[in-house]
Amino acid sequence: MSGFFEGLAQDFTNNLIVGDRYLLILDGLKTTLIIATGAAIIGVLLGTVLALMRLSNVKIGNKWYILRSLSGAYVNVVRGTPMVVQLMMMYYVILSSTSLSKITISIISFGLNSGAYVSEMIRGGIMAVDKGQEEAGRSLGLSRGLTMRHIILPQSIRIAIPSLFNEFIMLLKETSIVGFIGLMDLTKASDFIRSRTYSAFFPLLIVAAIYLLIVTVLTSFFSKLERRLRAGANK
Amino acid sequence: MSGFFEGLAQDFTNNLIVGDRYLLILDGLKTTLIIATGAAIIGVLLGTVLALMRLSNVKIGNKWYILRSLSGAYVNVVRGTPMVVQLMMMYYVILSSTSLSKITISIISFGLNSGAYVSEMIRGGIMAVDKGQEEAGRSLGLSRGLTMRHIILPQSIRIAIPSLFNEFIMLLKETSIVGFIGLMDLTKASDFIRSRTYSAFFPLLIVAAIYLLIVTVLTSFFSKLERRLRAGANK
Amino acid sequence: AEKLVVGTNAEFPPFEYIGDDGTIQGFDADLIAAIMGKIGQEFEMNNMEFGSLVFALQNGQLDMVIAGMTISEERKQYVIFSDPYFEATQKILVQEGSATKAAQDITADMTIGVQEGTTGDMYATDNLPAKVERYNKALDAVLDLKNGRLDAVMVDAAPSEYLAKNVGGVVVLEENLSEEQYGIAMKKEDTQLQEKVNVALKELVESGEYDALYAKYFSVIESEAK
Amino acid sequence: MQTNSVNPLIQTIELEKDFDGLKVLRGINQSIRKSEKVVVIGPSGSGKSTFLRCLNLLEQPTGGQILFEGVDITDPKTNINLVRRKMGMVFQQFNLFPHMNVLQNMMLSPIKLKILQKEEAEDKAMVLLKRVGLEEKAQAYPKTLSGGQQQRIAIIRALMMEPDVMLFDEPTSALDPEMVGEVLDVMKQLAVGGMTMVVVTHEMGFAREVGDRVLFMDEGKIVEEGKPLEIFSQPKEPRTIDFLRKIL
Amino acid sequence: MQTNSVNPLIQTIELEKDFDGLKVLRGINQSIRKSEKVVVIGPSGSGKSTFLRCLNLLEQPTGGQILFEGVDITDPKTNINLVRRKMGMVFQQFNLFPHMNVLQNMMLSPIKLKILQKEEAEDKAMVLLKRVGLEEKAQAYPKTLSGGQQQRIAIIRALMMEPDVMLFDEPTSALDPEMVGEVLDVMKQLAVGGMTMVVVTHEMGFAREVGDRVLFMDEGKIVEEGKPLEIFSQPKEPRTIDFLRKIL
Ligand SMILES: Nc1ncnc2c1ncn2[C@@H]1O[C@H](COP(=O)(O)OP(=O)(O)OP(=O)(O)O)[C@@H](O)[C@H]1O
Ligand SMILES: Nc1ncnc2c1ncn2[C@@H]1O[C@H](COP(=O)(O)OP(=O)(O)OP(=O)(O)O)[C@@H](O)[C@H]1O
Ligand SMILES: [Mg+2]
Ligand SMILES: [Mg+2]
Repeated sequence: MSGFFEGLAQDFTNNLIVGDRYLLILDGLKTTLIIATGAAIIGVLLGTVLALMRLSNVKIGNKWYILRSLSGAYVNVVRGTPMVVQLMMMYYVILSSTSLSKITISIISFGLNSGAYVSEMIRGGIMAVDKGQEEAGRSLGLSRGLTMRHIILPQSIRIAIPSLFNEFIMLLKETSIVGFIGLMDLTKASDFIRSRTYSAFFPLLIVAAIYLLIVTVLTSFFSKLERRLRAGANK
Repeated sequence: MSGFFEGLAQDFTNNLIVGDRYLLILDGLKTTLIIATGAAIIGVLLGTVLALMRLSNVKIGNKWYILRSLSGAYVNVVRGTPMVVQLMMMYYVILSSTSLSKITISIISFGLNSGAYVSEMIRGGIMAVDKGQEEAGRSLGLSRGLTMRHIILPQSIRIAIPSLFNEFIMLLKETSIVGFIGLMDLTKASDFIRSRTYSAFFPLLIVAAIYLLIVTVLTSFFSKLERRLRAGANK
Repeated sequence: AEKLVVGTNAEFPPFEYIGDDGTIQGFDADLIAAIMGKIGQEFEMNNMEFGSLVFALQNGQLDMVIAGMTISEERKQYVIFSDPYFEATQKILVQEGSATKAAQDITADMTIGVQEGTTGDMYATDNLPAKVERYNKALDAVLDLKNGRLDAVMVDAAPSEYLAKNVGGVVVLEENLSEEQYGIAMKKEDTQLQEKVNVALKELVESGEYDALYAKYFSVIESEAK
Repeated sequence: MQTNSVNPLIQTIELEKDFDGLKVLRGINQSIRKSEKVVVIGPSGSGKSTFLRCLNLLEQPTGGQILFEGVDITDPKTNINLVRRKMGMVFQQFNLFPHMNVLQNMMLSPIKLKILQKEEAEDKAMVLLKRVGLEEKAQAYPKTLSGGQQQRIAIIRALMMEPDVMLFDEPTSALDPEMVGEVLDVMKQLAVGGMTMVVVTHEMGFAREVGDRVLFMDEGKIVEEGKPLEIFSQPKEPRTIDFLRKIL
Repeated sequence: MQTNSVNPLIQTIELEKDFDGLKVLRGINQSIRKSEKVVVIGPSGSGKSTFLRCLNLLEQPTGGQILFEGVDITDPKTNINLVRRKMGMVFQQFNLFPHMNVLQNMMLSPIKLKILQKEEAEDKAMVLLKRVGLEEKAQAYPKTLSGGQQQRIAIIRALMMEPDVMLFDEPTSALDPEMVGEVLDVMKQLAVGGMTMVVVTHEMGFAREVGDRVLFMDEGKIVEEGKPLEIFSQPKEPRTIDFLRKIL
């Protein structure tokens, strides 16, 4: 038993302390958080635009048909291909002749990906708002645009918030594939330590624990926030 | 213009025809499909068990508390860590001393991962069934178990089916990271072709198109199936 | 007897790479096949990241590793090696026309690419001032060099020549940065296997089969490099 | 305030129900005789549904006792599934099983509980369907039926178990006005047949015509009770007077 | 069948509405005078709501014309937003905006359409709130109000726009019975004030007391119309007789 703990202490020293390897883990964590946050911001902005493009139709006729189908096609292509493939496409083909850093390219790739998913969430939120709300707005003489802005959108974003929070958590985990383009994020840091210390268990365990911790903290933080928002909505 | 098309034809020949490289793509595709399908089967079985464990409480008291919290902990750990980390943990640590093939290990890893997500879908389905259904069943004298089996579960699976279909599509895309353990799936096949032909665009394009095709076909097939099921439910 | 599992990282041409038929080919692959033939041992190959090979050997996932792996004191703490089968050195690649002509021209504001866990990685990390970026395969580093994302790449001599020739736009600097020897790695306790491998290696060299292999994979490069 | 009666089928003694500190029932003492028709009225939130749901233990009481045919059913040792068979319940929202057709809805419980063979159950279901004029809907799915038809099916689904008492929780308030009549007709038919009934309803006509006794509930208590005519024409309690003024 | 009238405020001419081939309105010819109170009754699915919703173009008619103050509002060139301001609508489900408090609900439209300044709007809202006895709810959010309170707010929210006609679609049928009275009281008050009203309702008492004219709809047509007393005591059409027998 004490041998086990000694072994663990030994592992801890070898894998984290020697050569200041814990710094690598911290650096990797920073990279992971930067990519996820940057991508989430792009995702929400792009997603909102895509959702409005997608709904920019219904009664106006064919004029908006192009916007609508562009948005639809974008969402289908992004959701129809794996993130790894999109990332490599960005890195090796589309942005290969730019001088953008790997982090920037990752933020862009994940942001463009996330936007497609976010647009579906916001669209879902808009459609989940009771039909009667729009009718009430319109029958007070408000235009389509004013009704959307003041009545539908505020309610739909509140509806979409739980999925948006969840999307951020998914994003955080999904960034773990940036190692494919040689970027040193949290996951890749464990890879690196493994290549030096020739042990896999401890680095993986540490990294998994860090992800788990972040996700758990975020989940409980988000659910508190959600509860507060909901309470606010009903005053 | 004609130069562009000639270039494309040239690319096509170089990347796919020379050395029968399209066979690599087909092999990779097969691997991808086998992993996704195997994992989906494990996922649904495990997910149902986890969901029932998670709900095996409510009124029976503390007796089932262990099952409940085991299931909860499992779901949280799996959903709190990236799939890549889970896959490496399985391959390099947990199953490293077995003689299981990489494909088998991938199926197991993705199945265990998917089970956690599926359990939340089935649990959601169960909770989405109107409370009145259980009350009606119980007030006819049926036991908890009979009510669950004949009244709640059939309805909740029908409710969960769209998300289950979606989970399969997610799974299919997510298997694209098995290259991390050196398994040659569809995505990795494009990587190999790149190592041979030193061009990234064409192999990535082909592979992305194949994913997109499969996802599109599956989506439309699933939505047809769903419509038929829904029609059946309302006869 | 049971099949042995031989690990490699098929991203290191011409020592090992995935052939058009999806199997692992290259100098190492042919060499290990010849050795196994001599000792009458069945085997299969397992392809994984270079950085994980030594670890997987220790772990029991692999029985041997042949991957253009340099015999180093550090690795010897964990595994044993066969007699050396190849003389190697580290080389620096740069873009054609680059001002960098030798290792001493590399400065702290440069970025150098390496393949993770290789001796090039160790050397660059320990001896060069530049920021090190680690790739799963040398090819990706060379492609990034070509695209201007890196200032230099450090890889073993034979693969650098091979990649420079195939990728284009990059050149290998003259300077040899180390003297290294490749060996076949085995588990610490497998000294009997080590013995057999060494005997087989010696036979292959003496019979001229080794030279034939060498010629098959390196004559072209040698002649062009000269 | 308690009704004296011979042979109570159901008796509640100081029945109480808290929802996390919210006192919804505050000591209900009632005896319901065999064949009696009791109508419960009262403002929204007064605890009418909760009272009814306690009777067949869809809600677990937090105080007091419920005797059914002399047995204390709040005792943890009672087999509540057996008790519930003898108490049919009809809900405001019908609660038919949407994935089963009408016959399957009716036959599920008797067959799964091994009370009837499949053929017996089917024969019995057809007899009941004929009685409410819905025999041609035997194979129909709930979604295809009007609210009034669904509620009639829900009633005879409960009758399949041959209950000793039927509990109704606002059975007509989810219905379009034109369909109220057809459901009340079935309930009257049942009343004439001698069924013991406890009915929460706002249908004052029904209460007057069929009820033996009306209970007026407010804030978790039975505030006033009596024959329908007494309650409706000469209510005594100010709260009853106020409620009836609003509703009539 | 058409009412002859001077000065019709609203006139429909052969008004038709199809939903993908389902003929819901089959040619409605009606004139509604200023200050007239018209009550629409009829079985479920007969097209009452659709008729009402066509009047303010929440549904686009598929045939015929609607003249409002002499202008054909089915003409694509009419600014429908301007027309809707003059037609207040009250829904069965209240449809208050849940993310705004009562004052914000009432002030949104007048302010965003730049009809009133913020202060004017607030003053006007407070006057209306006082009139329906809800001034202390000005800061409350809809979820905290009873159904009856919500519906009263919905009515005065529409009044903020000073409409020329008010359309009511079963305004009391989502309410608990005790709350029906308070909403009907507000509507009567409005009627006394001379508002033109078109009301779909099952409240026959209200129809009798307030209605100038009752329209009985069935299968997309006005089958019978007349003074409330005529229709309720001497209906002529078999379908009317049948419907009233069920509902009364
Ligand atoms: N499951 C529950 N959890 C918490 N509170 C509840 C629950 N069920 C009912 N209540 C509360 O108990 C009180 C009484 O509810 P109940 O449904 O018995 O009233 P009711 O008289 O049937 O009213 P209604 O006429 O609206 O049906 C209400 O305040 C209600 O909010
Ligand atoms: N948006 C719609 N799309 C298709 N059909 C519709 C739509 N709205 C109404 N209908 C159909 O039109 C018919 C008339 O509906 P409407 O709501 O006008 O009836 P109603 O008289 O108001 O009934 P109720 O008393 O139930 O409110 C019904 O058969 C209904 O199913
Ligand atoms: Mg109730
Ligand atoms: Mg209607």
